[in-house]
Amino acid sequence: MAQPLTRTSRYLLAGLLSAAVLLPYTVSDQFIIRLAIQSGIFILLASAHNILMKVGLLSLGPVAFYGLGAYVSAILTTRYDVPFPVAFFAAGLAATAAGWVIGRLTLRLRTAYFVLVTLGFAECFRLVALNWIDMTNGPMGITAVPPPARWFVGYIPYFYFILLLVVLTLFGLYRMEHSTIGRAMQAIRQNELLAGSIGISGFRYMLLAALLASFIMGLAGSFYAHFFQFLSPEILAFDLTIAIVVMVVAGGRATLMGPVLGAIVFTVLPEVLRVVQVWRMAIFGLLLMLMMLFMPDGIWPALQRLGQRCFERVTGRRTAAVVPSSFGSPSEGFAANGSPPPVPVRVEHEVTPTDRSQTLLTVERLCVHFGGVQAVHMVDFDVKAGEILSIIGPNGAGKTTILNAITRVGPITDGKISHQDALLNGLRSYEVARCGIGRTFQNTSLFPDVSTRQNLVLAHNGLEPESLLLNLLRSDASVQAAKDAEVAADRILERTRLLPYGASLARSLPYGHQRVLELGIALAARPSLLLLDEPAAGLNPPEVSNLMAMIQQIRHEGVTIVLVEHDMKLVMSVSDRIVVLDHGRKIAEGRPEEVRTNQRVVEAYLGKRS
Amino acid sequence: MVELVQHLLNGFLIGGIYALMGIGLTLIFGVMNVVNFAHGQFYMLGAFVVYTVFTLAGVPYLLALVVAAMAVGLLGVITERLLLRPIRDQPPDVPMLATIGLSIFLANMALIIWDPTPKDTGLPFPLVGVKVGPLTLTPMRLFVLVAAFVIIAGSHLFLQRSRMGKAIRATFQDREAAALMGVDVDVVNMVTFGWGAAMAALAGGLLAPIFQVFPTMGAIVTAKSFAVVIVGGLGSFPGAILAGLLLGIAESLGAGYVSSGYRDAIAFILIIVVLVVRPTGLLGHETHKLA
Amino acid sequence: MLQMTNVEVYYGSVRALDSVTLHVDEGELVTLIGSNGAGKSTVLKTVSGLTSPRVGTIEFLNQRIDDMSPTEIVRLGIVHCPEGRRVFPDMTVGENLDMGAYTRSDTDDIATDRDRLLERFPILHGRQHQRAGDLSGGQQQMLAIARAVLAQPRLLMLDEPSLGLAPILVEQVADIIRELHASGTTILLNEQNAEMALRLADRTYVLETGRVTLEGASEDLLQNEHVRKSYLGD
Amino acid sequence: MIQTQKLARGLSAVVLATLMATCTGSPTVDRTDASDALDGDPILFGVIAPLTGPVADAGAYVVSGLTIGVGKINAQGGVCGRPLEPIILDGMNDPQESANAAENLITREQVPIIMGAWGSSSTLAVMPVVARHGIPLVVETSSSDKITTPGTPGFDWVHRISPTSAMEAEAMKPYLVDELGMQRVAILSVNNDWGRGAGATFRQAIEEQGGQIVREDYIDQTVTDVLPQLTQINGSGADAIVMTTGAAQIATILKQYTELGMDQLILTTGGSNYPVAIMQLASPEMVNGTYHVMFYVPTEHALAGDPAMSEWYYDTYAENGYPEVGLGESYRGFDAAHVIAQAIELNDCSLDPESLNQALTRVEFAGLSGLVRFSEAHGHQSRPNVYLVRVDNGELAAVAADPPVEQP
Repeated sequence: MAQPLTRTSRYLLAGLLSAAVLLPYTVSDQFIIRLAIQSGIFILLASAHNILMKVGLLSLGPVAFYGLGAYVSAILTTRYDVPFPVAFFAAGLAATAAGWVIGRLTLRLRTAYFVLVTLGFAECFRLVALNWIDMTNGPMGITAVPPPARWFVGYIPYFYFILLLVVLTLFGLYRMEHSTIGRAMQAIRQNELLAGSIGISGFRYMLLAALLASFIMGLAGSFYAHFFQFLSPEILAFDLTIAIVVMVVAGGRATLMGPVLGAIVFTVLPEVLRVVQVWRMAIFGLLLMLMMLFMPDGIWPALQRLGQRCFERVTGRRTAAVVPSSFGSPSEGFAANGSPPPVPVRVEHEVTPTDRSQTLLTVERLCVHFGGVQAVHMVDFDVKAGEILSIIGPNGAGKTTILNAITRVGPITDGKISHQDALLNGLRSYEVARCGIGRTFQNTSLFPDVSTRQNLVLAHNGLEPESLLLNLLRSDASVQAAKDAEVAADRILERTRLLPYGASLARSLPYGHQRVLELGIALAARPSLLLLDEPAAGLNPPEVSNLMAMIQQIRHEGVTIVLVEHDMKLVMSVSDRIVVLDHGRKIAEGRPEEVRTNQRVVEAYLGKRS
Repeated sequence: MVELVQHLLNGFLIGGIYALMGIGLTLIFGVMNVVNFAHGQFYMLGAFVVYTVFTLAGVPYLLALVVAAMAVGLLGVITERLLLRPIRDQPPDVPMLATIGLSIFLANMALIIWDPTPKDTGLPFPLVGVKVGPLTLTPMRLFVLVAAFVIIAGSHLFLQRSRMGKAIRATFQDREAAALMGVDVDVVNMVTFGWGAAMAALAGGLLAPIFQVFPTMGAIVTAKSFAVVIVGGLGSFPGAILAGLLLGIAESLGAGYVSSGYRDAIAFILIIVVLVVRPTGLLGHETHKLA
Repeated sequence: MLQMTNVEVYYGSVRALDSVTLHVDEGELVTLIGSNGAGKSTVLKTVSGLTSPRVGTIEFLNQRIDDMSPTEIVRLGIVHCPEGRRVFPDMTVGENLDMGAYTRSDTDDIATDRDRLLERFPILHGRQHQRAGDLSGGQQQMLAIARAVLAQPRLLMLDEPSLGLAPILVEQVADIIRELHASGTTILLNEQNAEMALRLADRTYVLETGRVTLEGASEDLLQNEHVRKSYLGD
Repeated sequence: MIQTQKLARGLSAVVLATLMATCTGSPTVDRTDASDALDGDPILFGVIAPLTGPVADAGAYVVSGLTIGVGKINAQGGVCGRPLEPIILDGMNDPQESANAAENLITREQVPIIMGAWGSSSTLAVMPVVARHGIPLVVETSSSDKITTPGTPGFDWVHRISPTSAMEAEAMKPYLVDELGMQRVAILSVNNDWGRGAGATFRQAIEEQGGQIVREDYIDQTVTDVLPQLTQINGSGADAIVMTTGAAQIATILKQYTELGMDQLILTTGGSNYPVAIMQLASPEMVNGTYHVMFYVPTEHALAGDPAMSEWYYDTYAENGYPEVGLGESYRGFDAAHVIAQAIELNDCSLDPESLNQALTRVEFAGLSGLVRFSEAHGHQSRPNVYLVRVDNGELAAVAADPPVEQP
């Protein structure tokens, strides 16, 4: 991930940059320069739009910010005689402000709802531009938008201006990608829920992404207005949104170079297609369909694969494979033949082991209702520092619902949950995680498309302070944070015995290893209280006893554990206390031997044979 | 007052068509998880088929509607098979962009096949208004409304009662489990996409005599259908009907009393307001529900 | 009845099954045990056509099925009750059962079978019009099994029916499986709870890393040192 | 899978190849065949028109008139003995597309003069480009007054044949209130520069004559349901409706006007709405008794700038198989082709853009839409004929003309 550029790509980059700088002197054709300028505008737009893709959001509203920037800049310069540099930044800021407002309203939505609400905003912006005649001059448009400066004659000054903007933007985005922020964004895209549980706020990073994207789009809009010198509501047309989205997706979403390539291809392609006259748009549509069919991840990744294959063929070397050589055996990493060695898991955490009598977490009169269903009703219990508390009960008794309520992933209808002295009710899941409460999920939850090692890096990274500026400037602190995360990841890999799988994609790990990795992710976020949701589900006896050892080891390091589990062997042997739920109500609480013989527990849950 | 009632009536008439469009789209989204941007182009093609078959070839109007539904439905089936099935497992933006490509392709092919000149289909029913008290109703519009609701009710029955309908709903909820029950998921997808496309075509065919037929008529319809689907709640049939009527009436009142220029904003403002207040739409469910 | 010969299955470049050969005879209850990731579910998915083998053959009633679609395989009478319950949450219990009978056309018999089935699964009785998603986990598992049974399987494949269930429900599920077997249904059971599986089954295959490492009568395997150590936790 | 990868590789190769092709070679564009009878290299000129998109029909009509015009010029010996040849690029009536088309025409095709770009926004976006390169632009359709307002970038290079909305309203001013009796008027127009411009100028003209505007509605070009607006207009006590939009939308409005059983006087403006087209799109009865402002009446040859040419044009148009509905828009291309031809001849056959721009100010051409001439005094603006046409029983009759018919 954070590897420095290879020598080849450095040369390639330097070559591309000098070719771009020299373009006006090597090409006499003004039309190509003009297309290059337009490509530049679209590179800005596509790269900005791509920031949202990096956090897993597909927006259909990029033109709103582009158009707003263009209008702000055009109105300020033509109507109020504001000098261009001021108008330029005002355009960026206005778009950012709009991004903030719209982001706050929409970023809680997901999937198609988000896609279409952003489309709605863009259309509303267009209709305002069209109908607010007094301000925007409506469909008649704003004519005679001045050039940025008197000496902006011909295309060359515009070309260098946009080139500068593009280089700065790409450099900034590159720096961001390889920073704490970039890693957090990657975590969110891969698994937003899990990201929240290790202290990464999906909402805040999405908002950050929206602000950055709208700022860049606003600047691009301003540039457009002063380059075209005429502005009309067509700048807000849906067609343009499509063009931008096509550039990002067809270029290669969430890659740095994909949108750049996409922007160039899709600026040039419609011009090339002029050859076919009225067939132009029909063929464009057809090409778009074909591209989705045959290069669904984009041109850039396809080219990369091609390049890699050529490289291999020429040099005869194989690049390092990221997939494990075999499907993985369950005994690898764990002890073979059922004799698990002591598991040397060690966690470093800031909380010193505390006195057992101290109460860490209190749940009072907790109620969670879904519609008319009382999933959890008036449940009270507390967790003492350093203990292992198990919650058991039949399916649907409300165990996971309680974990979700504590970690604020799910709702609380009534009642109070407090951690030490802080009330958790009003917090968001990432804030709970930052209180030192970690968790695992019932269904395996990892960052599936990055390496095992990277999973742990992302998890360790979650708690780092985020400062955009520090990251972009690559301050000592941010460099140190990156190093720390790498070191911590390696340590956990070693301790969970996942070291041989460090480079494997998380999704390709055998199931048992995935469950261990989940635990590793939770540990990497350095919790003082760890909530485990059915960690033994689907593990075989040797694996379970291994898990048992791990849990005890973790507790010895001073981490308090709440365990939701069906495996009675595990529960009975590790728990200090057990809470039993049935139909959302607590029916028993006590030491394992008390619970085991409790009549109600036997009837509702354990059955006579156990 | 009279105007208000007339606006409500007008809104109801156009709302029926919005509902019909929305249901086709919501069905496709629900089962296949595809945001179909070519929905308006299926509507456009339905209108063009009616123009070709009814106006040019002189086939009776009702038959022409059936032909339109079948032809466009078949196109939907082919689209699913050739375009959407190969990319079914890709992230959702891939099929979305593929349907955007399809919409551009279809609109521009219509431009080439039927030329850009707007077409008039002629009237199968009188368009001259019948005065009902101070209100005006036309037989043609009444027919459109009745037909829209017959088609909606028919689709609902089909989904609830028929074997295929149940298979569609099962696939919607759990594709793999449905396959293990013996449901041919590929067939379900083809039927669903074809059915949704046919409903859009019927809407186009129904409105063709009232309006004009031209290649770019679909774009705005796609947007309106999205509004209906989102406001009603993704995958919700009753939601789509409610939202369709709501949108029709809101637009009529808005265009009448507020501003014509902002009329098209009403659909989007409705989307924004509903989603900010109720993020799953009016009748939407946490888990999408097709009922 | 079912014969798998030298089957190899790959996910991408990863080999999930390595030369697996196994068979199920008419009326038998055969179980697969092994760790997660050993390939148990893959065996069932390959038989039901959800994944296809790269190498090897699968025959059912002397007919090649390894190149058939899931639909065709269901029609031959192989019904796969997948892992994790997988009822249709927004359909009623009754409609879920209808889906079980999807491939059947004998309307009258379906109705009688359904009534009989509801007697056998009292937990579902009177819940016909309830939304399946509102059932508890145990009820859902029963519904999933009932749904599969209504398809009149010649071979019923159950994938991890006890997974994630409370101990008391695990017993109930085991009882149901025992009854089904007693009434003559051929069952291929994939069970991670090895103890329960070995108690129920006539024969057992042990899968490790995609290979069959042991096979034999269940009572023999119950005595096997390796099985006891690795899967029974002794 | 392997198949897919192969195809993907193939597709990327195609994309790359086309990219390379643009960067090295010049794109071939459609060139209507110049008359074979003429020798010598053709004289190229650029045309920007909407060939796709929502107004593709209008673009097609303008191009059909242009094609007839160029054919006629070439049949009569061409320009300076050389055939005239248009290079037509699609502007989609989109500002950015049109500006790109202009850049393409100027720098790659090296055209000395351009006609276009239909809509005012597109024309206004093209103007900075022609100004940058110093290429004259002949505007055949756009109506925004900004195009011929000094100070607009590119003003010096623009020569407009079509009238502004203000000129149109001014010409109709004496008739609206006094002759047609429009006292309480509703405006229902398309929400673009054209509709807005006409709305504003007609409002002014009507109010100056003592009439009253009771309602003003601007609807999107794609709007098909106007019942709400018509219901309001009906309730507002309006006695007349002034409409500025395309023939298709007017036909739609007329249908719904009929549905509601309305009886207001209808006047359409803009000069593009050939009543026969509206009749075809609605029905002849619906168009009965309506009024239309036109700049060329295809059936009233005597009123045209050159009656004989009008007659010839009408016949030729039908012979070429162009749709009749396009007659109302097509004449613009015909006149523009002749203006360009004449300007080149007046420039002593030189294709130097600078002097060609000067030569344009000396053009005097009796075209279909009247006498075309651009003088500095008129602000680069020609002054075409304006007619008020009434439709009765499917027949068009000019009830007023401005200026009164004059012979060249």
